[in-house]
Amino acid sequence: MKASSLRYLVHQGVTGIWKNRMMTFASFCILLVSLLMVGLASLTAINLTRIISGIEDKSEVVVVISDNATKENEKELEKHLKAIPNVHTISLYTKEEAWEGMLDSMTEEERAFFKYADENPLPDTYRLTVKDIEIMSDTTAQIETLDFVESTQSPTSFADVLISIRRIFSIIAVAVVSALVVVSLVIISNTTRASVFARRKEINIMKYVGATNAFIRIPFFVEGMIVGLVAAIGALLMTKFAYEGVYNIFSDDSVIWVIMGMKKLYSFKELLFPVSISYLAAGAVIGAVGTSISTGKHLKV
Amino acid sequence: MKASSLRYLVHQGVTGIWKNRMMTFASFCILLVSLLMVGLASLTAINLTRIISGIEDKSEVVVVISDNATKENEKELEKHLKAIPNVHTISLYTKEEAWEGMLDSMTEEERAFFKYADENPLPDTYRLTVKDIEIMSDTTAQIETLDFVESTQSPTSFADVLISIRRIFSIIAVAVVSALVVVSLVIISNTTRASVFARRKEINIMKYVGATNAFIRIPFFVEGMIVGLVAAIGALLMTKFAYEGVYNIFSDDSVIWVIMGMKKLYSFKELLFPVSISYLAAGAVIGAVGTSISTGKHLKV
Amino acid sequence: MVEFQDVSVTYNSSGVDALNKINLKINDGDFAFVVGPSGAGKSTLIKLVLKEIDATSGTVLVNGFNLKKLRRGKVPALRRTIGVVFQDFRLIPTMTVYENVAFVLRVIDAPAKYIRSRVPYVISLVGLSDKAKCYPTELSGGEQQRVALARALVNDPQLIIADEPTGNIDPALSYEIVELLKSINECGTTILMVTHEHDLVRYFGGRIININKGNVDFDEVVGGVQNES
Amino acid sequence: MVEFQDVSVTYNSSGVDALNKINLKINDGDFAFVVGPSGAGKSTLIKLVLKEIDATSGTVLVNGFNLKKLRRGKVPALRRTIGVVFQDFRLIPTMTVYENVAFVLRVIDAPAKYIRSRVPYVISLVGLSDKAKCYPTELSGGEQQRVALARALVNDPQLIIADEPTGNIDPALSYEIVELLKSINECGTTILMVTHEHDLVRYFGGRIININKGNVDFDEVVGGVQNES
Ligand SMILES: Nc1ncnc2c1ncn2[C@@H]1O[C@H](COP(=O)(O)OP(=O)(O)OP(=O)(O)O)[C@@H](O)[C@H]1O
Ligand SMILES: Nc1ncnc2c1ncn2[C@@H]1O[C@H](COP(=O)(O)OP(=O)(O)OP(=O)(O)O)[C@@H](O)[C@H]1O
Ligand SMILES: [Mg+2]
Ligand SMILES: [Mg+2]
Repeated sequence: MKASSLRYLVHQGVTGIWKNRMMTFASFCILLVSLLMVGLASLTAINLTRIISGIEDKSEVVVVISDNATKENEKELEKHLKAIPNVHTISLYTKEEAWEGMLDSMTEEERAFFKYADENPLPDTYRLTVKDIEIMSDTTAQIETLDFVESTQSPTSFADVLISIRRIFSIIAVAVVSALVVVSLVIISNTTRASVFARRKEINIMKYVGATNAFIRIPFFVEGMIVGLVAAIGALLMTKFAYEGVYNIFSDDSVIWVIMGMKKLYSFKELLFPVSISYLAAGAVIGAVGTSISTGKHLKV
Repeated sequence: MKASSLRYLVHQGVTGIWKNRMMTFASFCILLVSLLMVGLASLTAINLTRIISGIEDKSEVVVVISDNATKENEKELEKHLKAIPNVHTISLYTKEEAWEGMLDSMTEEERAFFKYADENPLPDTYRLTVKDIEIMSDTTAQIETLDFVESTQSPTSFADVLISIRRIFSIIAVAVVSALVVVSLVIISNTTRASVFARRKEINIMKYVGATNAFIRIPFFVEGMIVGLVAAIGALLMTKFAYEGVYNIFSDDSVIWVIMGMKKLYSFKELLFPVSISYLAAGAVIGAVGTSISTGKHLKV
Repeated sequence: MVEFQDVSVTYNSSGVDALNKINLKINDGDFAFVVGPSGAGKSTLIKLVLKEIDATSGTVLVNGFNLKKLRRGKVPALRRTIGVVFQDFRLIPTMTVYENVAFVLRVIDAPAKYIRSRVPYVISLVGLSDKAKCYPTELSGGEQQRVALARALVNDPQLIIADEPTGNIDPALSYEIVELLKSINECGTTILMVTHEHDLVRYFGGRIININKGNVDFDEVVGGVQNES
Repeated sequence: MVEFQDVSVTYNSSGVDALNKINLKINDGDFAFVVGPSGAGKSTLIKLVLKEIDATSGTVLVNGFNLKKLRRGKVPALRRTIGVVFQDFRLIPTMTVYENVAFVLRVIDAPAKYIRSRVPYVISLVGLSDKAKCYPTELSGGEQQRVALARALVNDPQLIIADEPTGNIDPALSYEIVELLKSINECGTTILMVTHEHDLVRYFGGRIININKGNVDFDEVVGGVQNES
């Protein structure tokens, strides 16, 4: 195919956008909405994962060390603990630190009592964080078989909650995202099919004067791709707007973050590159493929 | 208009659904998706409101009563507290009850100490719930001016969190729902306009043989209404399915509910009637009006 | 009755002056042939009568309606008094031949019983009884033209306008079609027929209006060969 | 060269036998008129040549292609050797006259320079130079028909098929159009023209193929009035 012909076909595609502005606008809207919704759902999912892993990092197993353990025994125990695959971090919390912490967390009245306590009854402990919260109970069982371990305290109920939350979130996210993807495809293919249907006479006539299928498809392809790219840019701007809005709300209310013990959300800047690439690629591919696939039916003349 | 003519026009509308099945299917998909998404967003919002109001009910203000208050003074104080408009419920929590509760919440080691305490150092308290959590700080300020009030402890930070959560949720819900409504309208009007565009010749010819606008519009109207109703039924079934799926997940993990202190979600049965009515009405109206409005442009011949 | 008083039409999009101060009166019961070269303004004349377009200047009177003053809502009433055969047929592709004809009657709210007897009769008049259930795309060009004619006849209008009703029809059938129009004319219907077939005009004679470059060149009653023999 | 060997066509949807065991051979350089009553099967014959439909039985050979064996991908190659004027014009409503004609050349990947000189020339041949920028809806019926003719001529095909190319054109212009086709024929292009206008056929003479109810009734070369004078 000559360069001039290709230039002509691309030009046809570009002018087609205006000629079929009504249909084009519909495709544009649908693509924009789909990209926006799938994008926002994905961003939410990404951030939820980060938040949950933040909570995971904070959930500690307390290993109570026997009263009769010497410093050497404790060092020995630490080595054994470190050898357990699921153990992530490990830190010693002496009975003195524990005592301070306990006093700090008490009300004035309660504290009044402990002033008179003559001996610190609290034990030395190791505080562990785990890599995978879901197998925490196996890990604690393993720890309890070690020497000089008096007992372990793990936040089992809190872990259960976290696991449940993550399960629910992932089910909902997967359901929402996959529903949206399917729905977008149905709608886009319908709209482009409608657009092609409106131009079926034109396609028909082209076939009669000996046009090849490629000749007929290229303008549709170009048109679809441009619409897809523009929709992607629109969706990107709207995503930025929506995301930063939510981001600012959460940043302002720092109390929540402290209480929920979550890491901060990703900033939009951190996500800009992958999000832009995904949007533009998805927009162009869906637009171009969607449009040109639906021409197929009318090419059989 | 004769009954036979009306019957003919309705019949035209019904057969139009099959004749324009491609376009009809597109309208159907869009209506279904829109109804589904707006519906699910609304249901989520309704349930969030219920959950938040559940949490609100549980957030108590503790009014610490002076040591020197007699039983009569306490009764007096109770009357004054009840007179404050924002106070919802009020209950006395004696120092003995407080002591029991405190022991219960302690670890084994901590409890060991208190066994030897000879006197209960805790005060009597009133526990209040408020009607509107947002003006809680005003209410506590007012309470502190009353006689025999030693101090108040309100979960200010927790209240702040709740208020923030509610604010964020309502902003997101309003944004999501209104975006979806706008988007659905744009898409539906585009699709129906496309459908009418594909039939503009037919409409044109009808005008030439002296058809009135009503004559041309009725079949479109009927067609749109039927499509809208069918889409509403589809959306209803899918909503039921999705809603009950989520409902069951939450019901199973009762731990979460206990910890979060939330009321249960509405069951789908409770919501069935209003949801059905809204879906069917919205489907029929959007379908019928959307379709027949977009015929207008082509009637000017 | 159709009357044109100093009517001009200029198409804005192309700037073409399709008609220049035309004066023409067609009385009730007339049968007139409109002839003239391609692009002379014949179809434009017909578009005016149907109020598809409005005159740039001048007055058009059709069956008692003054088209300049006619409100939008009254246009259907005007069109119900006119039957038209369009140059490009304008059949509805999604309807069968029967439905294409019948729906003109449905538009005017005719009784179902009348429709069931009238439509097959008109279709038989144009010789298409065995194609009544076909769709327009399944017909030959001439057959489509005859469906368009049946549609124009079916509601017994005061005025029938036919733009090239014999353009795709073989000569023998053309004569039959004009005979049919003549017999309808004899029952009092005014007929205006645009044609390029000089043979037909020569044979039947009658009032001949020749339009050329937007002007009426010639407008006289001419005796036909038919009547001489 | 077009050759039909025992070709029959039955339309499934209506059950009509449009052609019955037709045998016909049109040699390169021929000029043939195809005549016959409405619904005889003339347009069906043309649809066969374009491979718009396939013969129910029999063999169709066109410009060296055996249409029965022709693969889908080769159909554009066949069609590029044929120029067609359709009975219903089939212009693309979203393109101007110029574009409607030019895109046939773009389809065959002609150089832009050639397109810029060839298209205006062909449009001037059919007398529409001043309408080149109009859209089909802005043209009269006859003008549309001439655009269709220009489109058929533009890529200098081996074979031109014209279904009623003068159906909406006034007699004077009709003669000019046939003269034009004749002169193209003299340069070696085969021409197959369907018409109902017996005057034209009588005047020009040449090979006349009469089709009636799906059969070839008459196929002879007849001297024209033109040549006698
Ligand atoms: N919609 C339009 N917009 C612009 N110009 C138009 C339009 N319709 C017709 N014309 C121009 O007006 C002139 C008269 O057109 P009209 O259709 O009345 O011719 P006609 O006498 O019917 O010709 P024919 O016999 O070829 O059908 C022509 O030059 C045509 O190009
Ligand atoms: N697509 C189709 N489906 C079914 N029947 C068809 C189809 N096309 C044509 N026919 C029928 O086949 C017969 C021949 O049609 P064809 O179009 O070949 O006639 P024609 O000779 O071109 O007539 P005309 O001069 O009126 O154009 C007619 O009876 C017609 O009704
Ligand atoms: Mg005309
Ligand atoms: Mg034909």
